[in-house]
Amino acid sequence: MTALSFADAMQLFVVGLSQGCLYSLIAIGLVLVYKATEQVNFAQGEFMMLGAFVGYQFIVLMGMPYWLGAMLTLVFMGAFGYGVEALVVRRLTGQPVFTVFILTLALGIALRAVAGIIWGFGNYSLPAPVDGNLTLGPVIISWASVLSIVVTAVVASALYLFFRYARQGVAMQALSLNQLAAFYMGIPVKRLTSSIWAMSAIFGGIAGLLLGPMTLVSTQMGFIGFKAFAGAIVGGFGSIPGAVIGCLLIGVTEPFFDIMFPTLKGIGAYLIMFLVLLIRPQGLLAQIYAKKV
Amino acid sequence: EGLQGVTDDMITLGTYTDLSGPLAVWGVPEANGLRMRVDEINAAGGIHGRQLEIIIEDTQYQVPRAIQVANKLMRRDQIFAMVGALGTPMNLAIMPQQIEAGIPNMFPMSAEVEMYEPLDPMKYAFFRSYTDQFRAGVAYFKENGDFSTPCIAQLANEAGESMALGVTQQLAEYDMKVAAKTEHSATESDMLSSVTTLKNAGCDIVFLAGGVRDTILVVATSKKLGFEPTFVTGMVSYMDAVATAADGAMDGLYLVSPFVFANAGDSEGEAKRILESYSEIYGEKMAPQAQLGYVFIDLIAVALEAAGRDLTTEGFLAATEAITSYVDPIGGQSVSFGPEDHQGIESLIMAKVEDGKWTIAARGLDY
Amino acid sequence: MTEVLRASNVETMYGRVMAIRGISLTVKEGSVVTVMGSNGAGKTTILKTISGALDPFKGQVEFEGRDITALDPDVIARVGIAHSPEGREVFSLLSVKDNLMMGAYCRKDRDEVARDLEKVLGWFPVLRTFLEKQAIYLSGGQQQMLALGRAFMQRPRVMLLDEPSLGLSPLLISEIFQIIKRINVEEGVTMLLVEQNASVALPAADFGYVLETGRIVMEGERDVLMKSADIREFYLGIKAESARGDRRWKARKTWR
Amino acid sequence: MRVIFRKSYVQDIQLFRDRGQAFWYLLFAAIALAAPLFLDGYFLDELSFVFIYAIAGLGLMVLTGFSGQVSFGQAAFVAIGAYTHTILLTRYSVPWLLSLPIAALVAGLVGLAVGRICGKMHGLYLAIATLSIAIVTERLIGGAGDFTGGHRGLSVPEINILGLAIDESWKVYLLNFVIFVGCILIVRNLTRTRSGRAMIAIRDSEVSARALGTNVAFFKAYAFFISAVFAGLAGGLLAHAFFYITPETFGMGESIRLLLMIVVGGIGTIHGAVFGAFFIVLLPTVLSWVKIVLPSAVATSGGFDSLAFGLILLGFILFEPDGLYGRWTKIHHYFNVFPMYKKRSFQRQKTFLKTERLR
Amino acid sequence: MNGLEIDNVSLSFGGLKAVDGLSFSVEPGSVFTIIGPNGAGKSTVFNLICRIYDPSQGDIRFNGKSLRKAKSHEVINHGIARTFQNIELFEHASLLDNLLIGRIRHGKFGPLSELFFTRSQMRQELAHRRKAEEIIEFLDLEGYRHARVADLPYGVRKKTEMARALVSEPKILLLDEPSSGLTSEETDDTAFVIEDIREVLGVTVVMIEHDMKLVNKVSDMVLAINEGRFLASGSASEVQSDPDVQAAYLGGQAA
Ligand SMILES: Nc1ncnc2c1ncn2[C@@H]1O[C@H](COP(=O)(O)OP(=O)(O)OP(=O)(O)O)[C@@H](O)[C@H]1O
Ligand SMILES: Nc1ncnc2c1ncn2[C@@H]1O[C@H](COP(=O)(O)OP(=O)(O)OP(=O)(O)O)[C@@H](O)[C@H]1O
Ligand SMILES: CC(C)C[C@H](N)C(=O)O
Ligand SMILES: [Mg+2]
Ligand SMILES: [Mg+2]
Repeated sequence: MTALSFADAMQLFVVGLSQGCLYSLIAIGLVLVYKATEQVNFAQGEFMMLGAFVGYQFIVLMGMPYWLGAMLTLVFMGAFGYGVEALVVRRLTGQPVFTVFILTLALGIALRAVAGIIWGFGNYSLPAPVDGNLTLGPVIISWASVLSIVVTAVVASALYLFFRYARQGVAMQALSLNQLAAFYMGIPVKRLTSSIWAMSAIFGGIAGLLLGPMTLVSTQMGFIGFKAFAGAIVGGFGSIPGAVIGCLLIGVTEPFFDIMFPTLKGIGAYLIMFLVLLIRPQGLLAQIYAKKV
Repeated sequence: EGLQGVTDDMITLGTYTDLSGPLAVWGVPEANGLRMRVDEINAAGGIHGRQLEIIIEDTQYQVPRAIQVANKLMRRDQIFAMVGALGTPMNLAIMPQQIEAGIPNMFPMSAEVEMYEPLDPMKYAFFRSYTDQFRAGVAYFKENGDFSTPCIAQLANEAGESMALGVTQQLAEYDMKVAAKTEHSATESDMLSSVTTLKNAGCDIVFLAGGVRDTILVVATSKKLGFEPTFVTGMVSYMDAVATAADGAMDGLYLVSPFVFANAGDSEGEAKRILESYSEIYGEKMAPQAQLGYVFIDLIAVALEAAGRDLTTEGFLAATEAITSYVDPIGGQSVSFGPEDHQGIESLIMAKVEDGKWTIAARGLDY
Repeated sequence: MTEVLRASNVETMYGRVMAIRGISLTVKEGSVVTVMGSNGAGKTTILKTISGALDPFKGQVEFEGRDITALDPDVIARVGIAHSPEGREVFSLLSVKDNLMMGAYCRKDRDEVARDLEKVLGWFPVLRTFLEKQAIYLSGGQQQMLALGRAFMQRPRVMLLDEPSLGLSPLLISEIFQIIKRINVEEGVTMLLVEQNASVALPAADFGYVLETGRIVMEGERDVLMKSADIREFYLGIKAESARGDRRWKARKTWR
Repeated sequence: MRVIFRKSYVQDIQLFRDRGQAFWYLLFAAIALAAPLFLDGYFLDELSFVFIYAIAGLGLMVLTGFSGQVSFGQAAFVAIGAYTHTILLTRYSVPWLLSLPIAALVAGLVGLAVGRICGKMHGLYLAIATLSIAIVTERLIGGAGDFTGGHRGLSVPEINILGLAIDESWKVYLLNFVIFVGCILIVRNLTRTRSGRAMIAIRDSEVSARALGTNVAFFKAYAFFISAVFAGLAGGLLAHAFFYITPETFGMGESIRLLLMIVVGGIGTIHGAVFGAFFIVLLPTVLSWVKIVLPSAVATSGGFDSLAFGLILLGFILFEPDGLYGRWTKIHHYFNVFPMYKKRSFQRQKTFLKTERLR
Repeated sequence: MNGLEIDNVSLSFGGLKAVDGLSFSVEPGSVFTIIGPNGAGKSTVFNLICRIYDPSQGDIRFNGKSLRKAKSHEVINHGIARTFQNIELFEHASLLDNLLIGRIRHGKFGPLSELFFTRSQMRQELAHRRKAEEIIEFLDLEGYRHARVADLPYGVRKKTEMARALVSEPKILLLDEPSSGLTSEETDDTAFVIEDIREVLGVTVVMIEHDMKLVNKVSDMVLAINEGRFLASGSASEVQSDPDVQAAYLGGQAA
């Protein structure tokens, strides 16, 4: 291995950052649902895939202007997320966690198949929201990547504030802690839960629209969701800042790991996660607390 | 007590392929091609008064599922022969018992050398091996233009490994070594680190021993960084989606393949008819994988035709072995078998992306 | 006085187990009603059925003449029934303050909410010192105060209190019942109270029911109940020492 | 309805609840042993798969169902078993009867190490950590070159026990069945002894488990060990059923399939693992029958199988979260009390979610 | 010295001193009661004894042996069993299984004899079962033997916890509010039970309790604490007549 030049290192860092941001967007979707319901949506990667395909439908197949198509995609995703909660997930409230794991895994399998049946199992290209590259000295980064960094920053801070200060945000946490008590308080639990799934699907959609142009749209693209999982876990599952920190950590270290072990690309994220968990079994910003007895 | 899969008016064939997994890009068009030729033959009255039937099962590119569906095809559906079964690991797992059960393995959708070696009366392969393909690719560039710093970007699976093996073997002929090698998994979404490794190694030719998506990503990422070595990929990427990907970034990508991807626009006669009628039936362009499926059945039909009405497995296999001057009606490659040679296409081609389309840069590659 | 709450002939099942069997009770506006009964009698089940956490298999629950049977618990809460559940059920990882504010989730009158918050903190000064502490780390009794305060923050028409005195110190128990009485009198909140500790609950109540294995076996005005020998012995713990002596020996309840 | 009068404590501990139950189980066993007489090779092979998957499922049940540790990486242990067994057989000519237990033990020891390392992780953290172990294992086996056959894999020799070739479906079937029954007995024994109870204790409340003297870390690791031994055993048998193994064979998909299996079967019960194995293995077969009656456009569309699989799973979990075994007990109850059956006995009460973030 | 000794123990959570230089000792064979207002640190003392928390200072000894080095799962091997204020049962298991889990400290880890269920294993299981049945009878839990614990009413769950602690055959039993959630009749029963625990089973009892009637009936020694510090100790009546205790805890009306 030849030594890495500073320019290359910067390039890797910047791209790692934007990659980390994409992981974060998916992870935020996961964490949102978890924060509000303690359910884990293993189909979040597939939500992202669906978002990319719906965008492909509107923008490429139906030829809509990009931003109109993108907006419609997000509207669709919102409705989809809402519907999935209201019609499917809700029926399992109160069941043990892995039952819900399995439900969403099954949902993911079904979604992949549905997308394949509708759009085909190939690889399709989706236009990027913005074209061109930004050149900062030796570092080249596409405007699309810059956009994904900006979007992630905005989304993450908005959500952080929402959960911290908004009445609904606190209520969502309350209902994840004790749903029955939340009901007793008159909190519209069902509507809030569905809304949170809608929000999470929308973020999945955003991630799909951003990732689609970079990797091609295909039924398999959802598997990247597992890396987002790794990121969210590293940060401490359930914390929005944690998810972002974890995903950035993974996004940024991964390329350097790959450079060091060029024949092991693809497992760096998991090794990094494993290492972090060895040291901090609950992730960086722990979301698991000791029970008082 | 008749022959398995053959009745007075029906011959049952089977295949397992990937209809919804990572290689569904191959499996779905293949299945269509297989079906199209079967329907054509049946519409034309079948073969010696027998209709053809093909049962297609989905493996999702998972070995355990493949084993199960193959078991079903062989034992429940009682197929006469397996045609175009997709996937190296699946074929490797299933072939032994399939052959033991007396079911020929015809033209698997895998270019692994084990598909025809060691020689076995029951197995016939269409493609030359991945290893040979890449050896020929290396030889081609050694002869036309030369290179000094060869590198490999390999997909972490068995096909990738075989392709990479071809590269190292052929390089050894020239006393050369691979300058850098990266290996990635199939679900990667970013190849920057691999590309940086290759770039830092100063590669002037990169052999992409891999699949579809990773090929696109490596080439596109390199373009963006202004790293432009010669890229050579394998037959797995031979499809439109690769040529048109990333707004022209694929232009200049080379590909070694045993088969030719024909376009309706450039074809004439029978080939044109097939390509157009496929588009009519399936509402999309006939992908090369569909062309392969079509040709597989066509070959089977030739053999069945030659084997006569009194069909036996031996007769069928002997008739296949006797095929020597078959010309692929779509791509035009010639296919021949012989007692010592159960592998169909000898000659390899070098394809190249130009203006977002696959063109043929050279024919008759070898090493 | 009019009836605010009426349950008629309610039966509730847990899977194959029928926990309450045809219960009817009425709660008059502005009164304090208590339900007594031994372990597993079904008291908690009644409250949960009223507040919608359990669906009755049969029967009807009405609030001010409106049928609220089997509505979602949040709808019932917004109608004006607050439930302070058994086992406290605080929002463990939220701060004490957020817990209290969740009680006021559906209220729009910010000023009133602030005033009520002050009131609650006045009743339970400990809560004020722990305002930013996560509820899980309160002691058992402190959590109980929090649960009560939170229910009050809803400003309900009717409060369903499931064992409000559980785990509280004697000092606080007497205070709690004073507070309950005060809320009842000053704020006009009707109370349906389930309590093991009948010796404090019954005197604070206007009317009482006695529940045994899912059935109501006795009901009456406070004064009537206070005089009943069985109630005195089994719930108020007032008895001639000699009747039980110091060995285990169980008297027979006459209503069985 | 049959009422059981318990006359001695032994009744609660012994293998079968009563004579009737013993009769039924033994009858099933007898039918299963006689199956080669009336089933063709296809079904025997399918049933072999059922037994092998059930063995792996039993292991996962011990880990996830009993000790409450969710593992998304069980296929890694299956892979380790399969590879160890194959390599021992082909490269070191170890006799089959020795090689299989060694393979199981090797998998078990790796499991023990994993359990030890992951002892502090819970729920989702553990799930994703084990998932990553599976991903890494797959890659490492693939990258280990000639020793493991790399990504190209290894071919697996026929079973040969002390010179006796197990070369036909019915022989393989019987062998798998016998091992399967052995495994069930072992897990059953685990459930009725101290270690099994310790695992259940850990699952439900670690604080109490500790207060009662359970060494939580030890029993967590022990659960991993047992479950990996079963996975390794299943791996060894599976290698023969696959004839050829590649690292991809034991990828993430396999791990998830195993997990799906025990949940569909009914989490936390031995029956669940077995029922789940039947479900997962036989579903494709059933689907292919269904396809015969469907319009060919639907049946032949790519993705039909996955869609059907996904939807059936979805439906299952939605309508019977207790799994097949849960449904079975209900049907059983229905017939037991038949004339007196009341619909309300199965009325599902509302359930509510409560945080599991407190440990 | 025999019995349980708490020696100048302190613990704080953040800035809050939950236990502050507390000392007391429990005579073997007695019933020792801790009272104090809510949040006084009573449960925390139990948690310290059971090694859930590590004291910042001081020592805890049982029968002369320091517990400070013990892991939390080893405490019971000294013969110390407890119940929890908020009930920590194994919710998805039956009552009987809960009790059998309580027997975990009796029996060694023998993987082979367990997995093959040898005869000696069978004998062991039967012994556990007999002990469990003894306690079930002792606490009148016969009717619930096979019920899933999650489905039991509060009071029965409370008793189940006590039973689970008792089957482990402890030398000393820590009860955190045993009578909470019980009717006065049931509280009376609890008093008898506690007496029996001491007399029949010979177990020392340390309990936290708010019901003064129960305290009066069974305690040999009462300790009152407030804000983690010693307030008063002595016989039940002595402590109750202490003005500090009255002000902080009883509110002037000794029950
Ligand atoms: N989830 C459940 N599943 C099955 N049975 C239950 C469930 N919850 C309660 N029960 C049963 O219903 C009956 C009534 O229980 P409930 O909790 O209403 O009693 P309670 O009067 O509140 O008792 P306590 O004073 O102990 O709280 C009991 O016999 C109990 O066993
Ligand atoms: N893990 C913890 N983290 C922070 N504070 C704690 C923790 N455990 C207890 N506390 C605090 O320590 C004090 C003592 O709590 P403890 O539970 O010992 O009270 P208690 O005497 O048992 O009261 P109660 O009778 O209400 O149960 C309380 O103020 C409580 O808020
Ligand atoms: C042609 C391709 C679909 C073959 C596949 N990569 C395999 O050999 O497994
Ligand atoms: Mg109750
Ligand atoms: Mg306490």
